[in-house]
Amino acid sequence: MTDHPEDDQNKEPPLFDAPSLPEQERMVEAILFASVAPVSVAEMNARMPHGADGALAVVRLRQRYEGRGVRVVPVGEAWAIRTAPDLGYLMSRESTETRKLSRAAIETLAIIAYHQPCTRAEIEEIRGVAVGRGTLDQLLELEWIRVGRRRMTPGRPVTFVVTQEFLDHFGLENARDLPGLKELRAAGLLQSRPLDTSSGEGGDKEADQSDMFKGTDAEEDP
Amino acid sequence: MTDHPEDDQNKEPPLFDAPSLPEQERMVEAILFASVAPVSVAEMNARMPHGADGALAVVRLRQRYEGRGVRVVPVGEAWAIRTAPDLGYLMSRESTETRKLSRAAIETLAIIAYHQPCTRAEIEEIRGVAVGRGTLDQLLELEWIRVGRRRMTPGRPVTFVVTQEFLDHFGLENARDLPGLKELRAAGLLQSRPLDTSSGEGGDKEADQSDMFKGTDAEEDP
Amino acid sequence: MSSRAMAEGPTVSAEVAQRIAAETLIVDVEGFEGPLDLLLTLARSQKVDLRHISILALARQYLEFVEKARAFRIELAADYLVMAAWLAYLKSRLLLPPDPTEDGPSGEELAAQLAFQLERLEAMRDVAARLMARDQKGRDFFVRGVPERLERVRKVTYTASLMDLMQAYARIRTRDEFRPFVMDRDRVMTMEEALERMRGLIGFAGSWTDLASYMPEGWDSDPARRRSATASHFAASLELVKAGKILIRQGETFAPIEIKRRDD
Repeated sequence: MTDHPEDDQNKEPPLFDAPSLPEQERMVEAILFASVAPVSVAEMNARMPHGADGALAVVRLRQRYEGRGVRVVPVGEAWAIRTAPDLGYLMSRESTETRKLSRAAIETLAIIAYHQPCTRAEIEEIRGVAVGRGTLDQLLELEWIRVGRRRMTPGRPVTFVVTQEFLDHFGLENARDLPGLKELRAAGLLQSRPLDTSSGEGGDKEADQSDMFKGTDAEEDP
Repeated sequence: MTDHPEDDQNKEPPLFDAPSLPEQERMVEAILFASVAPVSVAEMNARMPHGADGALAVVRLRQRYEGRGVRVVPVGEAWAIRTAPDLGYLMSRESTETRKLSRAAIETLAIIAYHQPCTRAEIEEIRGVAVGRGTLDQLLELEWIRVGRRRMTPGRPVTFVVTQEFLDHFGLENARDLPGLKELRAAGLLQSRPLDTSSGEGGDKEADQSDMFKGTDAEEDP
Repeated sequence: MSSRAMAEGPTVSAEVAQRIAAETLIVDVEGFEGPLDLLLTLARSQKVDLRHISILALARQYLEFVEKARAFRIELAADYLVMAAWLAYLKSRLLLPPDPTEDGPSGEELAAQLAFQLERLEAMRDVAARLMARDQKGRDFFVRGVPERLERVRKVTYTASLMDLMQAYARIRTRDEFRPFVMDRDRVMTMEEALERMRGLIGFAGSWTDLASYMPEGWDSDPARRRSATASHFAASLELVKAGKILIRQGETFAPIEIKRRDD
């Protein structure tokens, strides 16, 4: 028996002689690697050439793998190769996916941006539908809105305001930079006007909007 | 070679520093052991902590496994662990019964491998007989060939190229390692025409030969 | 030039060997993968390097083979016959002095091309065999028996552009301007409201009274409100008539509608 497992002349042991121990270690290594289930020592011996000692070889192999990325571990009466427990995190891969904000979320965000500070009830009144808790949570999580002061009205509802993060993301210096309805219309974003005969009121409406809700919330103004 | 590569002062690297090289080697070891398909360096890097260099770690790992029962082998742009071929006899119960390929399929595969990218008409010209659809289907199903770019010639025929699975199956590092490729090229046998021995343009031949069929397909070259 | 020299003299024994070979070939003509395959097999019987093969002799071998196949009444596929015709032509080109008026490749060039094709086919067969003799995955070397599943952890980040934001706001405000389907509560009086009012007032209507006088205060100046109130009070009156509480009458078209308590 030799101490040089890699020496080629030892790979061809004389007929009927047991392979060298390093060679047996190689064999067990290959068997454990390729096997779909843990392998018992009996099975190793059955598969290796006559005279090989699987029990000894697998213990040596186990020592060789100590501290490595994979380990030779006993599983009941059998043996298997397993990933080192501290490297389990390598078996998952994070992928980030960028999705467009949902319609509900972007509308809610737009209302807060244009009307801040703004309570949930006010958002619902403007959107005409209930605002799901998830929608606000999502915007809070994105750090595009935050909770502002409570409104001094019955129930003291919380208000929402947009954040610096929001301004950075949308490239705005402050929320007042957002174009008003007139500008939106001029930009073609409000093309579909209804056939409203009372169009004379349009001008007033826009003026109202910029101040909407402000009356109840004077303390927010600087 | 130490059995405890991670036992050094680098075990607790500062935050955001790349892991030590021995630690990276362990990581690549775990990743390759866990995968049946070859893993690209890009994939390794994506899964390892920021700053890790999979390309370097895998080369070190390959050296570590030299002469062992399993080997770290390059497969195209990727890496895989495979059992040493001399131990194949131990794995009889793991071996999968491969469908016997027809002579036509084997020849067609060889022609695609040595002439890729290669059209069906070119395969037929070399074999002097029509290529049955089933032959190509069988090779496509085995994932040994795939459809490459269309040739920019009349009819824009599809070309076939060999795959990573082909390289993996036949233990080839890349398509340039095909047995006898150099000799065939030197003998002018990868061209569509015999070498013009009377013209004495010996110097140009080598350049011409690597371009079998390519003359009509300049845009295939990167 | 060597091909023509070699064409003259295959030895007798070689010729006999060829014949024997050809006869055994006929038996399994089905086994050939086309005429080029057959030619390659015949060429091998010349027992020379393919580079030095006699194309003339090969053409003769092939034509003999085709003749024999016919004699044995073996059906040959069309491409075998096409090849035979081409080889007969090639043979004549090789044997006759070149015709200077004829264009295209010379007989020698055609022969060289054929020899090249045979050599290339043989080369491909050779490397195909070498390829298949390599260690193969799943037969000689093996992959990991228990691969670990790679978990894909998907992290989602959301994004929106300023344009999205403005469009969303515009959408909400535009929706506001489309009010026709929304009931404007402060301009509408429902029949239930009118009925409620009239039930309380009807007790005082002992004589015929104009329905218009029942209009609530403040609902007569705004035309929209007046229309709504008139309609709801008229509908409420009809309900009360139906219930037998009041009488209703109108002198002529567009005359005032009058109501009176019904005293039974």
